[in-house]
Amino acid sequence: MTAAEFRASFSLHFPDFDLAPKFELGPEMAVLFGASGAGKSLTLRALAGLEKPDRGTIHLNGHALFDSEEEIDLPPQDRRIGYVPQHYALFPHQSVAKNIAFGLHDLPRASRAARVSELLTRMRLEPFADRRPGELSGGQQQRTALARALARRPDLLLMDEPFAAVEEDLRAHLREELLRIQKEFAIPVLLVTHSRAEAYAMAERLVVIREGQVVQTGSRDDVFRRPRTPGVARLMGMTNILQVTVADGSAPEVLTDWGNLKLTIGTPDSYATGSSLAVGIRPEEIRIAAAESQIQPANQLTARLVKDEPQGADHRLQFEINNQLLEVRVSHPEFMSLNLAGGQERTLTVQPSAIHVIPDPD
Amino acid sequence: MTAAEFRASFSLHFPDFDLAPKFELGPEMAVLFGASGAGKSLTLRALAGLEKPDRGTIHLNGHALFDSEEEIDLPPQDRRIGYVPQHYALFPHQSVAKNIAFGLHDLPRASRAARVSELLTRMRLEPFADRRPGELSGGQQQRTALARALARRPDLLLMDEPFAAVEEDLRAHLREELLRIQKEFAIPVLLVTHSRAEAYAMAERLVVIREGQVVQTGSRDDVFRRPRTPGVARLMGMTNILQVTVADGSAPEVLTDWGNLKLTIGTPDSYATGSSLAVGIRPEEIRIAAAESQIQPANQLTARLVKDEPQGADHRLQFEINNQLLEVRVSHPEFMSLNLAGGQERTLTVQPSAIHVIPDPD
Amino acid sequence: MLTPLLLSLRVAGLATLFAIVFGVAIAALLTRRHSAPANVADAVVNLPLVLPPTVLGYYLLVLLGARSPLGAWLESVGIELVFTWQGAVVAASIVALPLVVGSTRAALEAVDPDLRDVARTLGQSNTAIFLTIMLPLAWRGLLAGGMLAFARALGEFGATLMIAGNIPGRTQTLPIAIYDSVQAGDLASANRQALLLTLVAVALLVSMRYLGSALAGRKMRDRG
Amino acid sequence: MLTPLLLSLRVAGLATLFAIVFGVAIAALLTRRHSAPANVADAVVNLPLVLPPTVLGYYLLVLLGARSPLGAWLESVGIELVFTWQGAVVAASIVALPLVVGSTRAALEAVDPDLRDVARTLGQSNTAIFLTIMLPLAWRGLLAGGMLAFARALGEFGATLMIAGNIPGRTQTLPIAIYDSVQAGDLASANRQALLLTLVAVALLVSMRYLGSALAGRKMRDRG
Repeated sequence: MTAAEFRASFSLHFPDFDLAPKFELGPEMAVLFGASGAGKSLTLRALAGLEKPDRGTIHLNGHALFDSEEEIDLPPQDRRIGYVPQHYALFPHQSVAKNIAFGLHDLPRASRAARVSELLTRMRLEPFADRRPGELSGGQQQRTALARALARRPDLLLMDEPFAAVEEDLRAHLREELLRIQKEFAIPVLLVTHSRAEAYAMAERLVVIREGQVVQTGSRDDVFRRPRTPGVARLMGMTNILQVTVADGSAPEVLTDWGNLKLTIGTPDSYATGSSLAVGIRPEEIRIAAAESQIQPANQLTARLVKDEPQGADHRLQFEINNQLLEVRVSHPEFMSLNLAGGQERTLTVQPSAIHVIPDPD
Repeated sequence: MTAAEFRASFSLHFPDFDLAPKFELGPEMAVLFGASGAGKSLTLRALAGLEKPDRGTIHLNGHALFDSEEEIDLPPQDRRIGYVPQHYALFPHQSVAKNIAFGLHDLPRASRAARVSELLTRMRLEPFADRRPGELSGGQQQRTALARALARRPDLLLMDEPFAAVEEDLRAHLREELLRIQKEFAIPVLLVTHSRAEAYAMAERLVVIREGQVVQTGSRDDVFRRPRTPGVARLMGMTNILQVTVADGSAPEVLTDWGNLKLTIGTPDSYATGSSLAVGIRPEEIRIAAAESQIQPANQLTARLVKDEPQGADHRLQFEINNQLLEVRVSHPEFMSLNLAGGQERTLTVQPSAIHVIPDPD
Repeated sequence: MLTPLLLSLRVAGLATLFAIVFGVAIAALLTRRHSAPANVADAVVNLPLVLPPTVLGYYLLVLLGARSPLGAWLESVGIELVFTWQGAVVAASIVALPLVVGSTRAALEAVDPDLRDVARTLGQSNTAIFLTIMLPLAWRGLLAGGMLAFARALGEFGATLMIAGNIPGRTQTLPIAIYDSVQAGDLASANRQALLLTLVAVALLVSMRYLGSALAGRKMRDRG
Repeated sequence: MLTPLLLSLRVAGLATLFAIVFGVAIAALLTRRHSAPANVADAVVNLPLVLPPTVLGYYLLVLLGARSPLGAWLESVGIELVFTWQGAVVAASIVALPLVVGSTRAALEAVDPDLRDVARTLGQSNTAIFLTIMLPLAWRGLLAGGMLAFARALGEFGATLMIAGNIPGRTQTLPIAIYDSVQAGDLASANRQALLLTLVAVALLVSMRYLGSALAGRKMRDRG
């Protein structure tokens, strides 16, 4: 057995779609991130035992929940997995307390009451114990669904878009609460989202899914700043992807040609001279020099501003260079202090360490 | 008659909700922005003639579409208003061309065909003319719905969350296209959204609605940077709202006391000494000084970093000062170069011009 | 002088036609209306669903008989409904009507209301919208209602027996003929007549199920 | 020796009870199943909706008569269904069954499937989930189906006449008694009997409409 508490690798075939995810989780907050239609909800349902994979294995704490070779397929009732679907699916005809007690039917009455009351306290739901779900706010509904799922002390908790039903200004607070609860219960929590900001805000581990396949798994900063493929790079908002040729390939500072320009790349690896690399640069990592004196030792590129798309707090700028567009993001105050205007030529600087070599150009 | 092409001021009473918006529009791209449940869709429906207000007036190009006193209530058929509901409501049993021709029934056959073919070209829909809506992508569906609404050459176009049904990475492109189309047709377009980023990206004029009332109307930067109430300030992401007392109230640099601290505020107005003001500061307008030498002539505040919430490209930081939290937003590269760590005391700077006096503290 | 089969087809066919014409009109008027008069109209239309057929037949007999003002007037203009096949059509139309109304109304209410709203902003009259948008999108429901109506009309026994009687060759429809055959101990005829009606019923049932499953258009679960 | 009213209530009451017991079980088994056997079972259950009552009655007569193996066996264990009120119960149960199945099934399928899924991850057996989640959320549909079933059973005429006959005091239910009264020219009796059944029908209709509108729970449009 590996150290991972949870391992899944299975495939499930549909007429128009193949789901074949593969990943491991420890007792951490993990986020399954992907575009809509990538297979996120379906993956959760398969893990919970609500959809049956065609083949593969799902292991939790060393026990097989599903194993097509061994013909093991535990029903959802026996998987010790908590599941919170997208709109919480609270039982509308039962009070908050009854909802929470629903999974505790096999406990004696006294311990059941004790567990429910403990969870009501921990989730700050006591004042609402006798209310029906329809009388609760989005956040209270979410806490009730969580309490109900956690009541049975599951070994893994699955949550499908848990913030979709909550007003935007409450989300930050609920995210923190969820992170605290995960630490308290110390079990793996796998949360589904299609929002990059939410994935980043929540994930200790990020599992990126695309067209039914897990394309990258890692710590959130690993995936965010060191995507393995151009597809993941784009999903993560690394919008500048350049094709360069290695001129001097010895680490830690690889010299490359980008068209007629030179780019220095910071990397722990060495590359063969003449080989072609795909590199990615996040738009916020490109800085616009205010004055010649401020230019730091870094890659310097002279580019023409062709488009300014103000986004309120930020500006999304397009610079033309090398017959290609570079996207640059600056904050509004910085934009103002730079006195930028369309058509201007400016010097852009990029730290070698901010240029990421994409290992698997596809 | 005023210069505004479109004016609306009406009220519509529901058991649990009162809708009473009031605003004017010129031939521009306007965004009706508010939280879900604020009454945005209902407002559009009332303008289109699909809901009947209890009282008030709606005028378009000098003609009354609705006037409760004059007992005028034009049916939707006669309002010359194009309406695109949230999921486009394309007729699923008709081809793209038939959908576009639907509103042209009163034209002779030849001119109808000419108009449809012109719109197919302008909206780049020729290749899909014979397809059913179910066979189109989200963007193509949106263009079809737009073409259908514009075919009758309306004097006002209403669109309800036009990007909700479109994948996120396509939205930027579709927004630009819509802006281009508005310029081409040169009519007022009123678009509903609950997304601040989208409102900012689209709006020339921003109409902010809250609990059924229009709380502010203005150019997008006016509303974004100079909200009239704390409620609008929060909706616009101006998260730092401080109560200060005027020490020397003569414009253009008003001196104020914020607890034991001094704040200089740039404002065209003068205020009476001793009066109390609510001021707002956007989180990206607060800068963290890297070194003493870099401190510019501005308000300087020494504050302790109590929380770092990384959001991928940015960090949302909470600084404690004056027994209050200040939210500061910095980009990830800036965060890294500042060597920030929790508990540290740092000097924050705020330009006087970045401190906005909220005119109507509520 | 018609065979029970031909008479049955004529009665059920005409009754279905009437039920569809009036039923679609009533469904169109009642769709998404919740006013008090609409509720009363809806209840009246649906009464035959819960009223025993013989009760309905008895009321028709009283209402259309020569002793009632309506019956007298009808007689004066040359329409005889009591103990005629036309009376059977009236009875079958009334029992079939709520089936058409219910099915059509459900199908009309399943059409996205935004379609109708958008069509109005595109300048089309309500009648044109009903004919070009609502009906084309609700025809499966209408068809299913029509089939149910035909099945019900074809099988009508109690109300028909009361109003039209059991006159061989004139008002003896197939369901009544079966009763007669059994009473007369003619099991060969009863068998043949029952089989005929069963085949029609099964064919209608299969068609309706096909319509229904095409209607439901089984969708895959959202992948998320 | 029972009056037609008491006999009718006994027959319709028992038939409704049987229809609900079997109907709910069948609805539970068929809900969200689309296998070939489920489709066939569904078609068989719904056949009485489209089959003429006299045809159904004729088949029951053949199937349960002393000459059939089933009838002979039933007779041997002391159950007589032909020309008895018990036979009327069988006929009424069969015609009422699809109404309970249809209404209950629609109500069960309207329950958010996520509720059932979540309940399964919470360790509850499928039976417990059906009893504590599905039924409590679908009871209005079940009740509406039961009322429709009672109305249909109470009004049953054709099939009952075939299998149970028209024996005053033993198998003469109210709908049959009305027919008899009219045949005998006893319009006073017919009037009284028709009024009685009409009142019951109207009461059921009003209750069902109340249930239905509470069920629909008219919602306000999304304000957006």
